[in-house]
Amino acid sequence: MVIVEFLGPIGKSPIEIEADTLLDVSVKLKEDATLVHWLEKCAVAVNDTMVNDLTMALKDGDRISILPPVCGG
Amino acid sequence: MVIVEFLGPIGKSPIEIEADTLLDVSVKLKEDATLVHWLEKCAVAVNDTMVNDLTMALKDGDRISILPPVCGG
Amino acid sequence: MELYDKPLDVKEIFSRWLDEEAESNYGAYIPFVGTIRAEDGIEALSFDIYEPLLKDWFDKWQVRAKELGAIVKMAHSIGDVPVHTSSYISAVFSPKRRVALELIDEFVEDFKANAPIWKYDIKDGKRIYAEDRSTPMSGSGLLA
Amino acid sequence: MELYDKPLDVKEIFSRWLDEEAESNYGAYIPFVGTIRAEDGIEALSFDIYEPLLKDWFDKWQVRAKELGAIVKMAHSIGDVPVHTSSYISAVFSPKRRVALELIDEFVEDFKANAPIWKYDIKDGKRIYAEDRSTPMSGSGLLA
Repeated sequence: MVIVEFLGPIGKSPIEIEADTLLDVSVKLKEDATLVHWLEKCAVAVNDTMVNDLTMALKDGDRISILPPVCGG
Repeated sequence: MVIVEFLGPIGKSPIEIEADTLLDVSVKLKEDATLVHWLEKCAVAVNDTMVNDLTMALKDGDRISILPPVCGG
Repeated sequence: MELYDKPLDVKEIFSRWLDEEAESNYGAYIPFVGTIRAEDGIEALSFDIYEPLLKDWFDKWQVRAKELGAIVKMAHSIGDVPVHTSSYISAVFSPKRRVALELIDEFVEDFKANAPIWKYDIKDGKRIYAEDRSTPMSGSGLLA
Repeated sequence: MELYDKPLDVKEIFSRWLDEEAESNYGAYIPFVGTIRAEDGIEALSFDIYEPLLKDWFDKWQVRAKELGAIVKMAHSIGDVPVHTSSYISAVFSPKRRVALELIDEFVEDFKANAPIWKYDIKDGKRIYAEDRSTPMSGSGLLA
């Protein structure tokens, strides 16, 4: 199981899902119609490191952060 | 008569000279060997306005400032 | 990196940073102070911050600044910040003027684009995500 | 424009300028603080200023800033300024971040190149013109 958390304005509680790679996470999250428009513009971190590779292998307990568009300052 | 003042590091007291144009001023100042190397790198103001025209006519009492290279800050 | 759950005490931060670097022989100190403008009828802005990634982002900037012989600092507010108060200060100290001027520009722009901070308008007591002013972080769309 | 015959009280100036613009609905406040570095064995720097032309230079910058919706301020010391104290502060206030970042850069660079200020090193009690670090003003050489 991995944990997926939705940051900032997404306003959704963390979920636990089965996933061996980020591709599995993508497939799962796209089942939720309220998330689809967010995914297009969200970046992703795994255990607080930004990631760019969908084939990245995940291990049990990994924490995946979904990061919507930012505006600090 | 016009007044010529030498600013900053030139370290020369103001002088009064006869001059109808800035060209006259140039000719007079070049007679002073200690000024020649300054003139190459100095800008000029007449009555506190920066000037760029050597043919500029001067009138009695005009104040000409000789401005060496600057470094504020 | 300093985070506050209220508007920034700009004078205190500016002065303390000045004192912190009093012995570091810098030639230029350039702070950038971001203040909430009164516009579109907002009462305040409000901010969420994801602190672990912000710290990571800032640590990388400290390394980059050090390579240039410079020092960067930043402070930001979490939660509500009323109009005409300040939510953000960043600063560069550097021996060299050009390095300082270029670095503060890059640092502030990268902050706007990549610091994990989310902004909301507070309007009629409601908290509304400032979506139109927000920028997708680099690598966005990976899961789409 | 503020001239002082001693090192600048940086905290006082920063804070007062902040208060002066408290109601002007700016979004970005960027001061540039110039501090004397200890180098080449100097004890202090020293400055001559030709005030009428500096005022003229600064007045033109106020007009230019206003056209961009911004405000510029500056303070400088006259005479001796010991190492690790500050001789120069300029600042921009602007509604817009990009305008502020670009304007502070231009304002500081034009100041270095064209403000009628002459700098001297104070070394072993002697006042030595910093010729190698100085820039001929635009229009130089007219009388050569």
